[in-house]
Amino acid sequence: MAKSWKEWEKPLLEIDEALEKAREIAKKCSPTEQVAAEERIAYFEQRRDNIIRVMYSRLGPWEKVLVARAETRPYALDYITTLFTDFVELGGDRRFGDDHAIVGGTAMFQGKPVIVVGQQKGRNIQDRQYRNFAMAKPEGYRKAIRLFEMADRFRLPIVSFVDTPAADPGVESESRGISEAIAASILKMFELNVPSVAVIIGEGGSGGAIGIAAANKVLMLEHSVYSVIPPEGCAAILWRQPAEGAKAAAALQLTAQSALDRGLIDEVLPEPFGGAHRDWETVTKTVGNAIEASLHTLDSLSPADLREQRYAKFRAMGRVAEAAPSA
Amino acid sequence: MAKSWKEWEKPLLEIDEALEKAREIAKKCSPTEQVAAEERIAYFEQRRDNIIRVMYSRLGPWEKVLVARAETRPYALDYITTLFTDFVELGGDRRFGDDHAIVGGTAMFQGKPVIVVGQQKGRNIQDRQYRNFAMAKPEGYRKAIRLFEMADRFRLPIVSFVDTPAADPGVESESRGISEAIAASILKMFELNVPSVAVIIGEGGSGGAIGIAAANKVLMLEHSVYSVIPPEGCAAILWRQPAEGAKAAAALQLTAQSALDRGLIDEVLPEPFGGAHRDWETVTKTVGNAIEASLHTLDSLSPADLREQRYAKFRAMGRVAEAAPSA
Amino acid sequence: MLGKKKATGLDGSFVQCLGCKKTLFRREFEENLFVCQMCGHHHRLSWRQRAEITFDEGSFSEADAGLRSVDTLEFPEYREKLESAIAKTGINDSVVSGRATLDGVPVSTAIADFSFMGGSMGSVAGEKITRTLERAATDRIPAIVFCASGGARMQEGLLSLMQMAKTTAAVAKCREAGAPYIAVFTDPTMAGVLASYASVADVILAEPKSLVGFAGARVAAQAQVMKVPDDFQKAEFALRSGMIDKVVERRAMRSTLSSLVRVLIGGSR
Amino acid sequence: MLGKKKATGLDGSFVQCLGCKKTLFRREFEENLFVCQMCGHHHRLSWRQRAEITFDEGSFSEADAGLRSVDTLEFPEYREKLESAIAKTGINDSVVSGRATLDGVPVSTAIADFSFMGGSMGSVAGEKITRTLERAATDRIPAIVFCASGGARMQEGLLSLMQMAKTTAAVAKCREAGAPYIAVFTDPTMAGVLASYASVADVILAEPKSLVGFAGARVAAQAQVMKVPDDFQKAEFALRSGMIDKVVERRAMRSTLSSLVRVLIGGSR
Ligand SMILES: [Zn+2]
Ligand SMILES: [Zn+2]
Repeated sequence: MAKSWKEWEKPLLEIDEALEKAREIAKKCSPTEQVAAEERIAYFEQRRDNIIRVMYSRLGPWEKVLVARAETRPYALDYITTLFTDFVELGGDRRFGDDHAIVGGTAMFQGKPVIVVGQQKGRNIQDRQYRNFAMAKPEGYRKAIRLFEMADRFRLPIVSFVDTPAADPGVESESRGISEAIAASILKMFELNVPSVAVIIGEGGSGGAIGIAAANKVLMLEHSVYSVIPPEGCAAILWRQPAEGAKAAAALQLTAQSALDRGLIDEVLPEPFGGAHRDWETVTKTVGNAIEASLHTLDSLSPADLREQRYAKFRAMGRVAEAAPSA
Repeated sequence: MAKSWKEWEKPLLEIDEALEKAREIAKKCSPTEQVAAEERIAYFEQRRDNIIRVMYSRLGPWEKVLVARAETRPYALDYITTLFTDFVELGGDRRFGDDHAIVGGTAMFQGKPVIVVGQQKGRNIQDRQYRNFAMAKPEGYRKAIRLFEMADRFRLPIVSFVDTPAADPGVESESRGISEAIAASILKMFELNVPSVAVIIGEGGSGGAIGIAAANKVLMLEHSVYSVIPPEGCAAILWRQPAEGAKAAAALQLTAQSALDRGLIDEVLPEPFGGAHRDWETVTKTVGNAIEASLHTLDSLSPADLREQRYAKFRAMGRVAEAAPSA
Repeated sequence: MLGKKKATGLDGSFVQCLGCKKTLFRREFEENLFVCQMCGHHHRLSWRQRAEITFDEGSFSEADAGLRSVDTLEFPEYREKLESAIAKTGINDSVVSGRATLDGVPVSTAIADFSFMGGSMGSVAGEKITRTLERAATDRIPAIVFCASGGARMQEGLLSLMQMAKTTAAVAKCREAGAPYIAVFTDPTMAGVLASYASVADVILAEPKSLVGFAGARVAAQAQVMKVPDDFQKAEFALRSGMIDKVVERRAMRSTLSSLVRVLIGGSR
Repeated sequence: MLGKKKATGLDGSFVQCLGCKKTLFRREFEENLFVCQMCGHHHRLSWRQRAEITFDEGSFSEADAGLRSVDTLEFPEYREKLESAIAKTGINDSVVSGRATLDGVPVSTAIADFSFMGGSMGSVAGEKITRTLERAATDRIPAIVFCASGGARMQEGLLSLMQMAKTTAAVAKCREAGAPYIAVFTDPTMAGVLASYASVADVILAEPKSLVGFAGARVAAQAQVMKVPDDFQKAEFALRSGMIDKVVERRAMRSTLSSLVRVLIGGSR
C-alpha cells in the first residue's frame, strides 16, 4: 500500500521524467534523427496516457485519499485568485488572532459581489507551517463567522473552498474552544439569509471541514474525499494499525460518489484526465462553471427559502429504521 | 486633600469608635451609672450625625470620588443577591475565559425574569485580585455581550450595575482586543430589542463603564461618579501631578448632579444619611424601587420604540454651536 | 446500570468508588445520586437514572423509541457491536429522547447513555437530538440535553459527520423560535458532539470533573510534552476557558435547571 | 500640513524623514504620498491631503463645517487651546466630514486631523462622526472614516465619554440600514476612539506602523517590565491579534477601498 501520493504516482513520475528527456533530446537532435525522436515522444505520451487511464479510471478510496492530498493539486487561493476579481483578503477574528489556515475576503465573481472563504494548504515547508497544514484554529472559524455575518449584512452570496485534514487538535486550540468555534460556524451557516456554495476541493476532514461546508449547495471534486475521521485514525482505533489506512478508507467509503449516492452532497465535479493536479486550468473552469450554475439556481430563492432549503437538505441526512416503539 | 475614603472619613471613624466603646460601657455599667452612660451615647450619636450632616450635605466632586470608592459601599453582587431571586450566575465568553470583574446571569426581579450584569469589586485583598479591581478584560465584555444576546433572544429585560475604575489596561487585554470588546458591547446594547436599565452604583470609569451602561434608563446613585478619565489621570496629564486629583475632579464635574443637568443620565437616586455604605438596606430598597419604576415605564415600549428611545437619548448628548459654514 | 465506569459492586450492600476506591454503602451511595460521599466522584449514570433524578416523578415519557441504526456501509463488525449494545443496555441507541416536566414546566429532553457504544453519535442519536430540539422549537418549550459521548460514530462514516450539521441546524430552529436550549455536559462530552450541538446551547452546565474536549489521543500526546494544567479537558478547565457557564454538583443540578428554565421561558409568556 | 509629526522642512526643496532622518526631495516625497522612499515611513497627513489622495479629484464636499465646540465645563485652558488649534489648522475641530466619490461611488466620509488637539473626540468630533454614519445609513452608501486620535477630549468631561456611545449607536444605524462602514486606522488611533466606533467597522484597514491601542502611559509602563513584542500597539500587532483586517500601504489604500466599496454595495443594488 502506497503511503503517499508521490509513492503511488511513482510510475507516472518516472514516465514524465522520461518524456521530459525525450523532448529535450528532440529539441537538440539533427533533422534526420527528428522522426525517431518524435516517435519516441509519441510512444511515451501514449504510454503515459495509458498509465493514467489505468491508474485514474478506477481510483479506490485510498488512492482518492492520496490524490486528494497531492501536493500539486490546486489549493483554495489558486481557485480564488483565478476565478475571482477584486479579491481583498480580510483578516482577524476580532478576538484573538488571524488564522492563516482559513483565508477569506470580499471579491467579485463574474461581476457579482461575493464573500469567499477557504481552507488553505501550503506548498513548501515554511508555507505549510504558516498555514498550519490547513488545520484551522478557533480564530480561523471565528474569522469565517465574521465574514459570513458580513455576507448576511450586505446580502452577498458565500463561496467556500473546503480542504483540510482536520481542525487543529492542539492544546491551545482546545483552550480557546475549537469545538465551540466549529459548532458556532456551522450554526451561523444555517442562519444565513444568503446563498452559500461549498466546494470540497481536496480533503474534507471531519468537523474541521463541516465547519465551513454547511451550504445550500455542496459540490465535490471527483477525486476529493470527505470523511468523518482520517482513515489512518480510523485504522488506529479499529485495528490499532494506523498503516491500515487503505482498509479503513474502503470501510469509510469516503469518496465523492459515495457521498452523492447517500444524498450528502449535491454534485460531483469531474476532474481532468489524470486528476486536478495535472490540469489546473480545466479544473478551475469546471469549478467556476459549477459555482456559477449553483449560484444561479439559488438566485431565485428568498432568504426564508434559502434557510429552508438548507435545513431540509441536511435534515434529511441519516439512515434510520423506525419501528413501532417496543417499550 | 484626603487621598482615600478612609483618610477623609477619619473624624467619623473616630467617633464611631468612641460610640462603640460608650455602648459597651453602657452594657456593663451599674444601674446608677446607666443614665450618664446613655447621655454619653446620645451625645456621641448627635455629634456623629452632625459630622455626617456637615460632611455629606455638600460633598465636593473629590469627596464623591472618595465615597464612590468606599470599601464598605455595597457592590454589584450585594444588590443582585438582595434584589433578585433565582439568580444563576453564568460564565464565560465562549472564546477565551471567564472574567470575574464582570458577573451576570439569569434571575427573577419581583417575579419577572431578567438578565442581570454587573461590575464586581472585591472587598478583601484576595477578592480584589480575583475581581481584578473590577477592571474588566475583553472576556468580561464578551460575556456581557453573550448575556445581552440571550436577553434579546428570550425577551428578558436587562439590569446592569456599573462600578469600575476603568477597563483593564494591561498588555494581555490589549492583545485580546479590549477596545473592540468595549465597542462591541456598546454596539450590542444599542441593537437590543429589550428594555435595559443601568445603575451606576459607585465608580463609572470611562470606557470601562460605558461598555455596560448604554441603556434605556441610566440611574446614578447620589454619591457615585461618572467620568471620562480618572481624576488622577487627568491631573497627571494637565499638571503632571496625579496628586491634584481633587482639582481635576472639580474641573471634570464628574458628579451625578452634573451628569443629570447635562442630560447624560436619567435620574439621581438619593443615598441614605451618611452615604450608601452606612445603610445598605435603605440604598438597596431605593435602587430596587428605581429599577422597578424604570422597567415599568419601559414595559409599554415596543422593540422598535426601545431602540429608538435609546438612540434618541444618546444621540442628543453633546454640546455644539452650529454656525453657518465659513468655508 | 452505571455504564462502563460503573462503581464496582462488591456485594449487594456495598460498592467501591471509582474515584477514591473506598467502599461505600450502596444505599447511601444511591441516595447521594451516585456521587461518592468520600471524594465527590460523580459516577456515570444510565439515561434512566438521569431522568429519575432530574424530572418530576414519573413525568418522563419516551419518544422516538423505535428508531434503530442501519448498517448502511456494512462496516466491519458494526452490526455485531450494535446488537450487543442493544442487548447490554436495553435501549436501541446511545440517546433516549422524550418529554418531561421539571417543577411543572414541560420540557423536551434527550439523554445520552455512555454505556451504549461510548455514547457515539450516528444517524439515530443525531435524529433523536434533532427531534428533541425541533419539539422544543415547535412547542416553544425548553430543550434540556444531557450529553455523554466519545464523538461521532465512525461506523456510519460520512452519515455520522452530517449529524453534526443536522443537529446544529436544529439549534438554529430553536433560536429562531425563541425556545431555550440548555446542555448539560456529563462525563465525557467529546469530539463531534462537543463540536456541534453541545457547544452552541444557550446555557451550558457541566458535572464536576467531566471530560470535555475536542481531540483525543493526539492532543493527549502533545499534552505530555507541553505544560498543560492538571485539569486539562476537564469541566473546570472548560469553565476557566470560558466555554461553559457553570460546573454544577449533581445534587444542585435539578434546582439549577429549574431556575434557569423558569427564567428563560418567562420572558416569552 | 503634516500635523505634529510633520517631516521637517529643511528648505523649500528638501524634507527630512521622521523615520530614518534621511533628506528627501520634497517633490518626490509628495509624489510618493508623503511616504519616505528610503524607509517607508508613513508621515501623518492633514485631512485635506487625505481627501486629495483618496477620493476622485474635486469630489469632496465638506458638511457640518459650522460646528464648533462649546466650553461647557469652563475647563482650565480649554478655550485657549481650542482657539489656538483653530488658528493653527484652519479647521474648527479634529474631524472634517462630508461627501465624496471613490471611482464614481458616492460615499459619506469623515477624516480626523491629528494636528487639531491630537485628534481628540469631543462633542464636535462625535457629532460629525455620527452625522457621517447617519448620512451613510440614510442614503445606504458606504461610510469611510479615517481615524487619527489620542482618545476622548478630557476637557469636555462626561460629554466626551458619551460621544463613544453616540458614535457607536450610529454604527448600529448603519448596520440596520445595510450601509457598509469601513474604518482606516492612521497614526495614532487610540483609547476612546478605538474603544468605540473605530473598532466595530465592518472592515478595518490600517496604515503601516500606525499606533493602535487602548491604554497609554499605564500600559507602556507595564510593557517595560513585561516581555511584549517590539511592535506592541502597532498596526502590525493589531493585525496579528485579529483586531484589524489588513495593513495597507498608503499607495494601495485608494484601490483597496475602491474594491471593497464596490463589493460591499454591490449586493444591495
Ligand atoms: Zn470516592
Ligand atoms: Zn525614511
